[in-house]
Amino acid sequence: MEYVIEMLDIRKEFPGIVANDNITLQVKKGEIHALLGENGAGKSTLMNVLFGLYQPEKGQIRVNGQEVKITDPNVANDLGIGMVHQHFMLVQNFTVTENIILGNEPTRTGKINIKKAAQDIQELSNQYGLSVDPYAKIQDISVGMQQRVEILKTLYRGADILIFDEPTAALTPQEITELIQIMKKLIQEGKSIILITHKLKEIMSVCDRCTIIRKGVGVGTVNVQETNPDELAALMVGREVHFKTEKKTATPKEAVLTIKELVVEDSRGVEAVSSLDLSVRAGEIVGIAGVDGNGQTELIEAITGLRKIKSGSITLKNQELSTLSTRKITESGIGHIPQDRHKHGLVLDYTIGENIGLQTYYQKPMSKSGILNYKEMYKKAKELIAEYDVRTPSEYTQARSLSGGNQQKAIIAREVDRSPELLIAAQPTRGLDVGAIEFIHKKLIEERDKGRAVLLVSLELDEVINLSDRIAVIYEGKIVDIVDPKETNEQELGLLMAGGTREKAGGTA
Amino acid sequence: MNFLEVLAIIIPAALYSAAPLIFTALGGIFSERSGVVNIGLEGLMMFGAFTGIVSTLLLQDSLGAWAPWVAIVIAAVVCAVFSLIHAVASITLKADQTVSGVALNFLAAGLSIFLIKKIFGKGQTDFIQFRIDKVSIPGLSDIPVIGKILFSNVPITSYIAIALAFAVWYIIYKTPFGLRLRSVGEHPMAADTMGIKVVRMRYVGVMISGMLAGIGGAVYATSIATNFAAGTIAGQGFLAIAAMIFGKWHPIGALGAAMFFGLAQSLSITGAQIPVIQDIPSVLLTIAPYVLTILALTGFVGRAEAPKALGVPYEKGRR
Amino acid sequence: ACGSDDAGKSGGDKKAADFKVGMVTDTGGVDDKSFNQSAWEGLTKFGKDNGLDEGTGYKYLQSTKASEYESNLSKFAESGYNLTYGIGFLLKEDIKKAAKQYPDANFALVDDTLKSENLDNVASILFKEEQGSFLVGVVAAKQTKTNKIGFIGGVESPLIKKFENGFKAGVKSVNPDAEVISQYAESFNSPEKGSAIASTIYSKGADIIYQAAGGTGNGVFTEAKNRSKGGKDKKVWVIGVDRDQHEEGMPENVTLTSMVKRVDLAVEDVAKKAMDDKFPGGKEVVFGLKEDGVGIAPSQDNVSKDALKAVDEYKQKILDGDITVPQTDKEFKEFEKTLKK
Amino acid sequence: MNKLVKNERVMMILIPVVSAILGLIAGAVIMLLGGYDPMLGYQSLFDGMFGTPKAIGETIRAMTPLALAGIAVAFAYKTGLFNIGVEGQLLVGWLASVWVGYAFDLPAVIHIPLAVLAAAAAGAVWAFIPGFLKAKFHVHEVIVSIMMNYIALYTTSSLIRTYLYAGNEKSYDIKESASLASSFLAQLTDNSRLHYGILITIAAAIVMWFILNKTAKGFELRAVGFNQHASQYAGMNVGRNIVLSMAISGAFAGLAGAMEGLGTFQYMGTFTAFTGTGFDGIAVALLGANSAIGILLASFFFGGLQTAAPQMNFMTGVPSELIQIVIALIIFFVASSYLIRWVLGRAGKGGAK
Ligand SMILES: Nc1ncnc2c1ncn2[C@@H]1O[C@H](COP(=O)(O)OP(=O)(O)OP(=O)(O)O)[C@@H](O)[C@H]1O
Ligand SMILES: Nc1ncnc2c1ncn2[C@@H]1O[C@H](COP(=O)(O)OP(=O)(O)OP(=O)(O)O)[C@@H](O)[C@H]1O
Ligand SMILES: [Mg+2]
Ligand SMILES: [Mg+2]
Repeated sequence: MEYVIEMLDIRKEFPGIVANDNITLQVKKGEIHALLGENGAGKSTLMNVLFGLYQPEKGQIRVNGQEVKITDPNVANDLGIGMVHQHFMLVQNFTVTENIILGNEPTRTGKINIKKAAQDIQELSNQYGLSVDPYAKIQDISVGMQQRVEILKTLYRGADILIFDEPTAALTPQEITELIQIMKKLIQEGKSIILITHKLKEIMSVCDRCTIIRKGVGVGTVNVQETNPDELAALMVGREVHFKTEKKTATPKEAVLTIKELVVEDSRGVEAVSSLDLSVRAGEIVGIAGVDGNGQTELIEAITGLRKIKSGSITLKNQELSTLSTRKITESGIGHIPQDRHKHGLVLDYTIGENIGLQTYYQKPMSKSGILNYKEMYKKAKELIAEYDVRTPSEYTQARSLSGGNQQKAIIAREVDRSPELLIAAQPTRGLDVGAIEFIHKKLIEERDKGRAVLLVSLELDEVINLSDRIAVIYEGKIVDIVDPKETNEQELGLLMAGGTREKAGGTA
Repeated sequence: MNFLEVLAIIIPAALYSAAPLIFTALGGIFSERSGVVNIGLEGLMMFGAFTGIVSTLLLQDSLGAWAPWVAIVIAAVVCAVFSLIHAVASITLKADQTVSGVALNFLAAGLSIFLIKKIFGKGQTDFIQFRIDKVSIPGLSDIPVIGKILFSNVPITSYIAIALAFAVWYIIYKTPFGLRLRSVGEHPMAADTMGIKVVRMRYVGVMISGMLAGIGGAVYATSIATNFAAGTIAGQGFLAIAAMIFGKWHPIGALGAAMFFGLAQSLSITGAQIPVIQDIPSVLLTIAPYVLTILALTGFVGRAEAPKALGVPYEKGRR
Repeated sequence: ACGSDDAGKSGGDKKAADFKVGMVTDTGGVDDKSFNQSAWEGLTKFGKDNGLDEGTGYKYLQSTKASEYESNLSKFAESGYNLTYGIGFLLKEDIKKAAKQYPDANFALVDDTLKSENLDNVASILFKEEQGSFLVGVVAAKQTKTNKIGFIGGVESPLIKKFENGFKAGVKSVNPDAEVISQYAESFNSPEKGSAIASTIYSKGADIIYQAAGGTGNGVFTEAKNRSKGGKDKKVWVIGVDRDQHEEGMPENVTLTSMVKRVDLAVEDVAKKAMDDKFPGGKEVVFGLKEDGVGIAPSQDNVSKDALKAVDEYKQKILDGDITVPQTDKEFKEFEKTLKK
Repeated sequence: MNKLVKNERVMMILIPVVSAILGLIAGAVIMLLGGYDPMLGYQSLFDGMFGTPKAIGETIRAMTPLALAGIAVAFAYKTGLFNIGVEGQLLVGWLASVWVGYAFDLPAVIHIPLAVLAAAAAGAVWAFIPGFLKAKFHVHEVIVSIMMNYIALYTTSSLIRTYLYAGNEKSYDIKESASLASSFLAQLTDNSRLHYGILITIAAAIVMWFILNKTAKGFELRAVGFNQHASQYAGMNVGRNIVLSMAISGAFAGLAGAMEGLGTFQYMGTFTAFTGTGFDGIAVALLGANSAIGILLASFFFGGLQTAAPQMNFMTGVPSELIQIVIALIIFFVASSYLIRWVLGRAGKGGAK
C-alpha cells in the first residue's frame, strides 16, 4: 500500500494534557482523508505536528516512505506539505499576493517583483479554478476568497499534500459547494488531502477514508463507503447521537418582536437592511436563512442596539426599541447569543463566573447600591455550570481556557437564564462538535416550548430547517419570503437565498 | 522682518532640530513594525548621546573633525547592542514591552551618568572640540530664495536623516525583509507558518531601532548639545515616539511629523522675534507644538492603525 | 578678605583641625561650568590652604532632586559640619528650615538673602551681577559692528533680570543707538533652545550675544561657532557668564569676554570668617565691583584697547557712585531716561 | 486547582522579592566593578533608609507621591489603558493644591480637604482629555498623554510666574491652614518632613482596591479594558468608561501632586524639566504587581532607595545613579518574571524529587 503520509504512534503533550496519545494516521496518495473528532480531541494538534509547528514527544513521521523530522514549517514546505489552518493565517492589511509570496518572495535586484508574483498567482488560480484578485487586500475580501488564498499559499509552494483544518466552518453553503469542487480538482491534479471537519455530510460526500480520534486517542480508520453518519458520530463521541432534535409542533401566541420598514446602514454607509419587515411570535422559532452578508449581522445589531438604525421601527411587545441603549434593550427582555463568541460574547480574561454575570452584574442580587457581591455571582455561576453542563475546572477558571463549545454553553446559560421574551441566537453552533450541537438545539427548543420567541440566524441550512417553525429568507437586506420548513428543502431555500422566487405562493409574514 | 527672512530662520532651525527625531522615529518604526513596543527610545537616545560624546572626546585628538562622525557610528553599534536588553526581556522572556522599555530608560539614565562619573570623575563631560557643523551646501545654497531657506545653515545630518526616511520606506515596503518584518508585527503566527523566524525578525527590528535611536542621540549630542550631562536628552525620545505614532508608523509620515515638531518648535522660539506673533504670550508659543499635535491627531489625521500584534509577545501555538 | 590674617594663622592650626565645611549644590552639580563649580573651587582652595582633607574636612553633596536639598543640608549639620553652603537661591527655603532645626550649625546661602528671617546662623551671600554685566555691556557696545546686540537669559527671574538690565544699561550708556534683542529660553538646561534662539538673534543681524542661561548657554556657543566657521565676514561673538568662558569658545575663538561672578572668592571668604569666629550670621554679604566679586574675565585678547579703556572708565564711575546700575526693568527705564537728557 | 491559585499568590509575592534581591546583587557587582565596597555601600544605604527615625520618616515621605503615582498608573492599567501622563497630571494637581492653599483663608478642616480635592480634580481634568479623545476620536492615549505632559510642564510654570510668583522660581507658600505638615509626625521622626499625606495615600490605595474589586463600576471598567466589544454588547458605555477610568487615574496622579504641594514643599517651583515622579510611578506599579498593597510596599522600597541614595553617596562616594541602575534592573527582573518562574519552577521540581 502506498502511503504519502504516515504518522505512527504520535504523542504530543501540553502542560497537564496529553493532546495526542499514540495516534496513527496513514494517508494514501490521491485520497481525501477525513480526520474526525470532538472539540479538543487533538486533531489540530496532530496536524500542527505534521506541519512542523509542534514537535512530538514520541512517534515517527514518514513522507513517501521516508522517515523525516519536521522541525519547522519550512521543512514541511520542502516536503510538499501545505496546511490551511483552522483560524486563517492571513495578514489582514496585506494584499492577496503579499500573503501568498510571504517568505518566498521573487525579487529583482533586492526589490520584490510584485508584478511577476501576481502573474504567477493569476496563472495558478486559473489552473485550479481558484478565482482571487491578486491585488485586493485581505480585509476587503470575503471569507470564501480568503480561504482560496490560503489554498493558493500552499499550492504556490508546490504542496502535494494539503491539510484542511475545518475549512467549512465559516463558509456559506455556496462557498462550501465551491470548496468541494476545488478539492476534487486538486485530487485530479494528483494531490492528497487531509480534511478536518465536524460536518459528517461533507465527509460522506467527498472523503475516501476517515480516521477518528477521541480525547487524544486514535479510535480507528474506516472506509467512508462502508459506513454512515450515525456510526461515525457514535465512534467519535462514544455514544449514540441524535441529529434531528425531537420537537413538538409549535403553538405560537402573540407577536413579541415586530419589525417594520427597517433600514440600517453598514459601517461603510451602504444600506445593508432595506425596508425589512419581520415578526416573531411567542412560542415559535423563526429562522433566518440567507447567504452571508445579506444584512443578517446588521439586523441583529440593530435589534440589540449595537447599531443605530436609519429609519423604521423595532418593537418588543409594543415598546419601541430603536431609540433605546443596548442596556435598556437587554433589560426590556432580549437575550442575545452573539455570532462571534470571542469578540462579543465573552471577556476572555474574566472568569467563567464573571462572564455569567456580564449582563446582570449591576442588578440585585449581584449588586447592591453599586457594590458588587461576588458571592452571589459565583453562586449563580455554579448553578448554571451544573445546569448547562459547562465543562470547566471551576467557576473561577478563566473563560479563555475553555473550549469553544463550553464557552458557547456558558453564553447560552447566561442569556437563557435571564428568561428573555425574545432570544436571538446567531450562529449558535458554529465550529462545535455534534455533541455540543445536540445540546444547544435542545436548549433552544426548550425555550420555545416555555413560550419564548426565538430568532435564529444561521448559515447552516440543516440547522435552520431542523429547528425553525418558520423560515424567513433574507436577500439583499429584505425578507423576500417566509416558508414552512416542513414544506421546503435545501434546494428550494438555496434558490430563494440567491434571489429566486417560489412558484407557488405560500406562507404569510 | 519679511516673510522670507522668517522662513530663512525657521526652516533651517526646523531641519536642525528635527534630524535627531527623524532618526529615532525611523528606528521606532523598525521595532514597532516587528511588533515590539519601544518606549525605550528615550533611553536609547540618551545612551547614543552618551556614547557619541564620550567617543568624540576620546577620538578628537587623533581624528580631528572626523571624530564626531566616527562617534556616531560607534554610538550606532553600541546602542544596537544596548537594545538587546530590551529585546531579550520583551521577546525571549516575554516581558511586558512597555515596562521593559521604561526600565531601559531608567537604566540608560543611571548607567550613563554613573559611567561619566567613573570615567571623568565628574557629573558631566567637557565640550567636544569638533562638532557636526551647520553648513551651507555649495551651489544649492546660492539658489535665489530657496537656497537660503533650504540649503543654508543646516547640518549634513539633517539631509541624511531625510534621505534615510525614503530609504526606510523602500526597505519596509519594497523588499522581502520589509514584508517579513511587517508580517511579524501584524500576524506573527501567520508569518511563522510561512517559515519566517518570528523571534529573529523581532530581534532585528529592535536592534535596528537601537541603532537608529543611538544615531539620533549621537547626532543630537554632536550637533546640538555638544557635551553630555544628565539633562542632555530630556524627552526627545518621547517626542520621537510621538512622531512615529503621529506618522502612523510610516517612514514618510514619521518624517513629516518630526519636521512638524521641528517647525513648531522653531516657530515657538523664533516667534518671540516676529512681529504680531511677538504679542502672543510666550507660553502659548511654547506649548503650541504639543497642542497642535493633539489637534492634528484629533482632527484631520484620524485614527492611527498600530501594527496588530504590537505589544503581544509571540508564543507558538497560542490563539 | 585678608584683614584678619593674623588671627587666622594663630588660631588657625588648632581650629582647622576640627573645622568642617560642606556645600550642597543644586541639581546642576559641581561641574556645571557655572556657579556650583565656582563655589566648589572656592571651597577646595579654602580646604587646601587650611590643610583640610577632602571628604572629611570639606565636602560637597550634589542634589539630584529638589526634595533632597533639605535632607542634604541636614546631613552636614548632623555630621558636625561647622558651616554648610547652599548654592543657589533654589535652596533658600531649605536653608531656612535647616537653620531653624539646627541652630548650632552655620549655613550660608548664595544668591539670595534670608536677612529678614533674623536667623543668626545664616549668612546671605549676594552679588551685584548688574555691575559686571554693565561692564560687558560696555564692551559689546564698543565692539558691535551692526549696532545690534543680543541677550539670552535662562529663566525670567529677578536674578537674571539683573544681568539683563545691567547689560542693557552698559550698552546704552556707550551707544544709545544700539539695539538689544532680549529673549528668555525659560530653561537653564536646553542647549537646543539656546542655539535656536541664538540663531534667530544672529539672523536678525546681531553680532554679539551675552548669555546668562546656564546649560542653555552652551547652545549659544555652538551656534556662534557654527556661524564663525562660515568665514571672516560671518564672525559672531558670545559673551560668557559666571566664569571665564574663554575655553567654551575654542577653537573657533568666539568668546569675546566673560562676566565673572566670583562665587569662589565669596565662599572662601565667608569660610575664613567662620573659622575665625567672625561668621556674618544674620547678615548679607554683598560682592560687587568693589569687592572684586564681579567683573570682567581675565581673558581679554578679543577685547579692543578702546573698549578696555572705556571699561576702566565706567568701572571707576560705578565705584565712585556716579552711576547706579539698574537691576529691574523699572530701574532700567529710569536709567534710560537719564541717558537721554 | 486550589494549589494552583495558591501558587499564583505565592508567585505574586515571590517574583518582586526575588527581583529586588537580584537587583541589589547586580548593584553590588557594579559597585565592585566600580571599585567601591558594596558592603559599606549597602550598609549606608540601609542606614539612609531605616537607620534612624528621621530616615524612616523621610522614606515614608518620599513614598507618598510615588505610591499615588503608582496607583494612578495601576488603575489605568487594570482598565486597559496606559497612562503615561501621570507626570503632567501630577504637575497640575500640584499647582491646584498650591493655588487653593495660598489663595484662600479657611479653617484647616475645610482648607486641607479643599486643596486636596482641587488637586484631584485638576489631575482628573488633565487626564480626562486623553481619555475623551480616545473615546471619541480613537486617538492613542499614550501620545496625547505625552503631549499633555509637556503642556502641563510649561503651563504650570507660566501660571505660577504670572499669578503666584514669589521670586526664585517658585510660587508663594501655602497657608498654614492648608498644610499637611505635622509637628506631631515630625517630632515622632526626629524632625523629618513626614506629613499627613501618608494617610491620604493609604486611603487612596484602599479606594483603588475597592473600586476595582468591589463595585459594579469597577467590574465594568475592567471589562471595558479587556474587551470593548463584549462590554458594548453587555450594555456598557465603552466611551464613558474609558473617560471615567482616565479621570480617576488622573485624580490619583493629582493627589500625588498635592503631596508635594501641601506636604513636602508647601509651594511649587516653576519647573523647566519633569520631576520624574510620574515615570517612577510606572516602576512602582509594576513592582507592586498593580495591586494596592503591592504598590504601597514597592513605593516604600523605591522611596527609601531614593532618599537614601545621597546618604550612600555621602558616606561612601558611590554615585547616587547606582540606585537608578538598581531600580532599572529590578524592573527588568520583574517584567521578565518568565525567567524567575522558570528558575523557581525548576528549583521546586528539583526539591520535590
Ligand atoms: N497550545 C496549546 N497549549 C496547551 N494545550 C493545548 C494547546 N493546543 C491544544 N492544546 C490541548 O490539546 C488538546 C487538543 O486540541 P486541538 O486543538 O488539537 O483540538 P481539536 O481536535 O483540533 O479541536 P477542535 O475540533 O475544536 O478544533 C486540547 O484539549 C488542548 O487541551
Ligand atoms: N493555548 C492553550 N493553552 C491551554 N489550553 C488550550 C489552549 N488552546 C486551547 N486549549 C484547550 O483546548 C481545548 C479545545 O480548544 P479549542 O480551541 O480547540 O476548542 P474549539 O472548540 O475548537 O474552540 P474554537 O471554537 O475557538 O476553535 C480546550 O479545552 C482548551 O482548554
Ligand atoms: Mg476549534
Ligand atoms: Mg482544531
